[in-house]
Amino acid sequence: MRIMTYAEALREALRNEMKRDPRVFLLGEDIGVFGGTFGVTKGLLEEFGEDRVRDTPISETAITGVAIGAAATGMRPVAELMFMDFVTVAMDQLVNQAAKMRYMFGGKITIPMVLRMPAGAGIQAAAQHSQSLEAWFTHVPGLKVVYPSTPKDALGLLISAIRDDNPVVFVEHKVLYSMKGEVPDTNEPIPLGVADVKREGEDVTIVATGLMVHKALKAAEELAKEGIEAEVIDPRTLFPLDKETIYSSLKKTHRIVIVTEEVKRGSWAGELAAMIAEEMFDYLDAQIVRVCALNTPIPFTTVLENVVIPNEVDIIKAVKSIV
Amino acid sequence: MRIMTYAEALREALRNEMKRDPRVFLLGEDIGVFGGTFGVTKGLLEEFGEDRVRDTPISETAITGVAIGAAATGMRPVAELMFMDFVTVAMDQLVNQAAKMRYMFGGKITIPMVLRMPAGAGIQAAAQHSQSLEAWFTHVPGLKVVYPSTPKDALGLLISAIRDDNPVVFVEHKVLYSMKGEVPDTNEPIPLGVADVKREGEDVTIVATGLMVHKALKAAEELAKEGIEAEVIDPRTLFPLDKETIYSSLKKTHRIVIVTEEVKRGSWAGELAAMIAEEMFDYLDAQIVRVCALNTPIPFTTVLENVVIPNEVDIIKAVKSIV
Amino acid sequence: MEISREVLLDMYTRMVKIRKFEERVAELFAQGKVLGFVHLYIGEEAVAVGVCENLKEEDYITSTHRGHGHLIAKGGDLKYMMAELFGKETGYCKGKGGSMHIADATKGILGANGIVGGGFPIAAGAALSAKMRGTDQVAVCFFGDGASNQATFHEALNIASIWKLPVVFVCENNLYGISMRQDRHQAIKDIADRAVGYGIPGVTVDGNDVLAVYEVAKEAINRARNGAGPTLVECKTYRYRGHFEGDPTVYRPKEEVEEWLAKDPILRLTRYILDNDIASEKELKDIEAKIIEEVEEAVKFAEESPYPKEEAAVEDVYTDIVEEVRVR
Amino acid sequence: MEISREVLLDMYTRMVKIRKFEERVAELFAQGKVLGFVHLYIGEEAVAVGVCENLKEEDYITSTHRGHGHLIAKGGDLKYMMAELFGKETGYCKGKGGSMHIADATKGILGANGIVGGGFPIAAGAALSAKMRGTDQVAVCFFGDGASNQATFHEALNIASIWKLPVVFVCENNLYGISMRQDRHQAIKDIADRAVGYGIPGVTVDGNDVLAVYEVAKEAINRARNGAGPTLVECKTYRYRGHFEGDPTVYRPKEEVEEWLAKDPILRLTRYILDNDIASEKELKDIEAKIIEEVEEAVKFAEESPYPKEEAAVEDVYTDIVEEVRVR
Ligand SMILES: Cc1ncc(C[n+]2csc(CCOP(=O)(O)OP(=O)(O)O)c2C)c(N)n1
Ligand SMILES: Cc1ncc(C[n+]2csc(CCOP(=O)(O)OP(=O)(O)O)c2C)c(N)n1
Ligand SMILES: [Mg+2]
Ligand SMILES: [Mg+2]
Repeated sequence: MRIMTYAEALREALRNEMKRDPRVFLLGEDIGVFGGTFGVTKGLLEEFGEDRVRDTPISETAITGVAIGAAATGMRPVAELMFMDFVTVAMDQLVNQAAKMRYMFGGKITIPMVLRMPAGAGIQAAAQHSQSLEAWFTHVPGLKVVYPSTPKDALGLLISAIRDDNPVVFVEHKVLYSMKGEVPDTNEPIPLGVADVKREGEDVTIVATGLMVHKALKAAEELAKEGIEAEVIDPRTLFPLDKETIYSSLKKTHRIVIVTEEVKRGSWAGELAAMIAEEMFDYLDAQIVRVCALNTPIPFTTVLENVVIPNEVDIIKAVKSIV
Repeated sequence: MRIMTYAEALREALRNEMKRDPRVFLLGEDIGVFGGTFGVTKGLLEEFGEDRVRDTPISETAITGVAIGAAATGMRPVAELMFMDFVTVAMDQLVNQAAKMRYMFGGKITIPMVLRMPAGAGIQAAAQHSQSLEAWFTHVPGLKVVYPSTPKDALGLLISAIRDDNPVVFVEHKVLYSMKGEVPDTNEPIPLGVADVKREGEDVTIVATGLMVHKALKAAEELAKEGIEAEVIDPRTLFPLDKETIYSSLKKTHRIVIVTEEVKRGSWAGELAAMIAEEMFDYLDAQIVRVCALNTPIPFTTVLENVVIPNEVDIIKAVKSIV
Repeated sequence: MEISREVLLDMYTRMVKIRKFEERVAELFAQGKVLGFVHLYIGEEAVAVGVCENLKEEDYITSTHRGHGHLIAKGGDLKYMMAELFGKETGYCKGKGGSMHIADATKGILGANGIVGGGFPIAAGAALSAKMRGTDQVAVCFFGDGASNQATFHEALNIASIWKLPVVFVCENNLYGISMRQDRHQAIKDIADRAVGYGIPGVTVDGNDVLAVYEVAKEAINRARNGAGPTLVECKTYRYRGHFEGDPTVYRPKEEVEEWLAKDPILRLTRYILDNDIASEKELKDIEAKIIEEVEEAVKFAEESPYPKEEAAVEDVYTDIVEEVRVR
Repeated sequence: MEISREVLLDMYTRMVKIRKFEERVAELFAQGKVLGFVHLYIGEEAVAVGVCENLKEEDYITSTHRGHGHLIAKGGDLKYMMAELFGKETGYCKGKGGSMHIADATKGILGANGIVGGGFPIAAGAALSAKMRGTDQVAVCFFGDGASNQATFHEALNIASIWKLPVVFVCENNLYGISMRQDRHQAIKDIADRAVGYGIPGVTVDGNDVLAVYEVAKEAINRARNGAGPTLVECKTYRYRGHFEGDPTVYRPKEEVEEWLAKDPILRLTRYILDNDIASEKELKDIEAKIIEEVEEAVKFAEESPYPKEEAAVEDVYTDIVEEVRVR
């Protein structure tokens, strides 16, 4: 076992794949000399050179589209958007081109690319640098959506994402970059579509993503003190989704709380709730509770940001409302 | 009562507001000389002149952003995107600027603009001209989302959207443009946030949007022959949402089917299901069933397009699965 | 300018093939056999052909909503094209794409595109890929005058210029983006002038003169292949038909249309070939006859092909996931 | 060039105000009192001031992530600015926006912007609005060299050019977009050259010479006001500090920084004023002293102001809808 930060684990995955496969290369804003705004690509320029670690102009549409064109013709690009919020200027290339090309062209082309993007609030970066937009991408057939919550998962999932033959949106949480954690000694891929039970419990199922996994775990510890044992599941990939793991937990607990940092309205958390309400209705003993961000843009100042983003207290409250 | 097509009703709303308020103007691709790809703006150039009916270059980002700038400074623009799919190239202006400016600026600015966009499949326009992306917008605090299903609603809701002081995404279904229907003699606004019960029934609630309202009504007629009385509700605005009307129907029927043309995964239909699973769980006698498009891009050829898009048979089947 | 007989006749063949194919598509659309939106290339044949004549099979192109001409010029097979337009299983995209999405990756055709300007960065990406893989492949990005105002134009030309990518941006300036005349949609006359903003060469050429297009494209493609970076080539041309089939083109003055009809690119090449004794009238007629046959074979192929099965709807979204199909 | 004493001293005042404000913000950021991302304008004061000196209160500007300078130049109030940076209720945005989103609609300031290039079309829209409403208002869009590669640059300049909108696009070419030197992010030297692509005038000016900026901006703004349409003005300048506070700027050679420090815009204006006997050293010192006082008042105001109440989180999303707040 090694100890690594989430950022280091991501870097290790990039390095591993770049060494293994000459078709893998990186592009993005300030990922070279600067090492990435959150330091993920630090040192990779020195190690792999300018050809494979490409600083780009501030042109997210071009970054995404260039990755698509390269992916369609034999390369395996990993592109970085500096903040997830900036995907708004690249949506056409991602949604109408990358996601649909294979289908529109009758399955005769593959687009093996990864688009990395830091999501989430918590650093007073305000409304245009703090969003959690993953729900949009799960709504787009053709895209896979990955969202690791630990260094170990970051490493293993990014390796799998790079080896995947489909366009993958790889969501990272900016507050997690500095989080340390244990990572296996060998760089093994973690398959997409396999959830991880981060904590076992019988009384209630909590599904959480990204930073919220950690808040859910903390809440679970608190709840345990009161005799409520929560099972905490991190789906790790939002699509493909490991329904089985969630559903079998639900068969045991009959209660579920879904915790994400998204704006509640229209969230992926809602999609999961809807799936459960359709497919697992008979197992439910209580309403499905979502704990999400308020339905507002992310405000700047700490006191407001804190109230908009859910925390342990909210999770505990939600669990107690149904247990 | 007058008989109008959906397209004519929209035009009547535009004309009404342009006459009433000199700040209202139109911009978009080929809306002038050409009259709009679906003919909605036909004749308005002649009536109101080039200044207020502005043909633009093929620059959706600029169209949206110019509307924002104009709205922030005293005008009330109504912009048209030729197809909803093209909003992908304008997402930043819509999501990060229009929707958030009021909040980011502490409530000291208003952005009274409407962005019209034709959604939906059914004319073999394939994957980049047939999408139903309304879920994305309901996930964005700051936007209102309107989706009329009849000429009457089109007229009344567009008037309200134009008079609204917030940015409104106004979704139109391209197959409905030629649909005729009764329209009141006076051009009255229909308030945003008020659902319409298109058919009353006691056995099951069907919530449907856009073209699907008509398919749901047909399905309801079929079901009635078998003694099943479905209540068909058209929310008309996806946000703000008239939960009361839906919920009180549910209190009567205890069963709900949600029908939209969206890709099922990540749909607005899912958000509605999630809300109900959270807030109305105790009233539910059966699982919440969604009838949506398959989780694929929209295929070109008719036989495939027909299977991807839901129809009456699917709705009937869904209702029967829970009644 | 010394263009071989072989090249001249090859260009003639491709141009006539485009024309005949498109004329037939117009009929078939009117009959309801060709589905969806159809944008025909008639009148602009010299552009696609003059450019693609300089490309190798492994070179790349990105195409547009008006893509049939590019596909044929780059070696697309009429049978699979026509079958696709009919929405048949045997079509290039198994009936899932239609006119706006025909692609043939085996011939470097990275697809028609329903999004105006969608191809710019994709072409740059293919060029980057060629460069990184150390091949001498080149990418050509076709686009319209209207598309030159799209965001992607700017970002892609900029990135291609700084990385000296082997890509040629070919503007088909047919004077209109749907109903918008060029002088209403931009304040410049020559789109090639925009090259200045990226420090790359910009050339404007008579797009109805296939020999001129051929020469200009040759130089630009050679530059790209030799590592000297991108070029912006503007070809002035005109579309004969409506923007899409069904468009009554109320926005174009009759005289303008007539003026351009007189500059027909196929007529001009025909005259050149005959005047310079490169081939006889009979030889050209024979070529045309064979093409008509090929087009009819394509129609027959399309007519006789089956529609896809419903299950196909959920295939090809991912390489490894198939969603459940609908059971009715 | 005949610039009045009044204008000169006003420009001096505003430039020093920006400098002092920013220096204080740097300290307060280091102390953890100013939150979030902070991009300082130090070194670039001549641009905002030289331009805005030509604007009336009712004219519009769109600003950027590096917006404090624009705001101060356009008449923003230091108190509300500082309070906003602290995240206080009394800030321009009630603490909801922060440095990247400060706005003051009453002074035509349509907001700083966290999205690079986000302001281009908004400025064009404000200009269109002015034109349609028949006022003589002008809009100025500030943006960086890095932003000149964004999609929005292209679409907005094009639409402004065809509609002859009263807008001036002012590029602050400070040689870098974060770590990307201009010669790595575009293949041109003068961004003003891009004006060619839109058929509008493009002018490059020494952005550290406020008199030169003032003159060039005056002409461009007059053109806009008189209905002659947009101008692209490029001001060559340099930022002294890191891209944001906390950036160690490893990517810039020390000599380059020193070279630019020697061209300090405030120093140059000071020298000009003194050399031409426009004001005495004492007078300038007095101005500076008053500014320092104003800045300190702003800090005090910010320090003493309350943070917003939690309920405020759900206000101001819509004009007419308030979502439920969280109860903990
Ligand atoms: C992003 C986007 N906006 C608008 C359209 C609708 N549209 C399709 S073709 C076209 C005109 C294109 O003009 P031009 O680029 O000159 O090509 P031409 O049709 O003249 O060949 C438009 C506006 C689209 N498909 N995509
Ligand atoms: C669309 C978008 N992409 C990237 C960023 C991140 N970013 C913020 S400032 C900046 C550099 C901007 O450079 P320039 O336009 O030259 O302005 P300067 O910072 O030099 O004043 C970048 C890349 C952003 N905020 N928005
Ligand atoms: Mg054109
Ligand atoms: Mg810069």
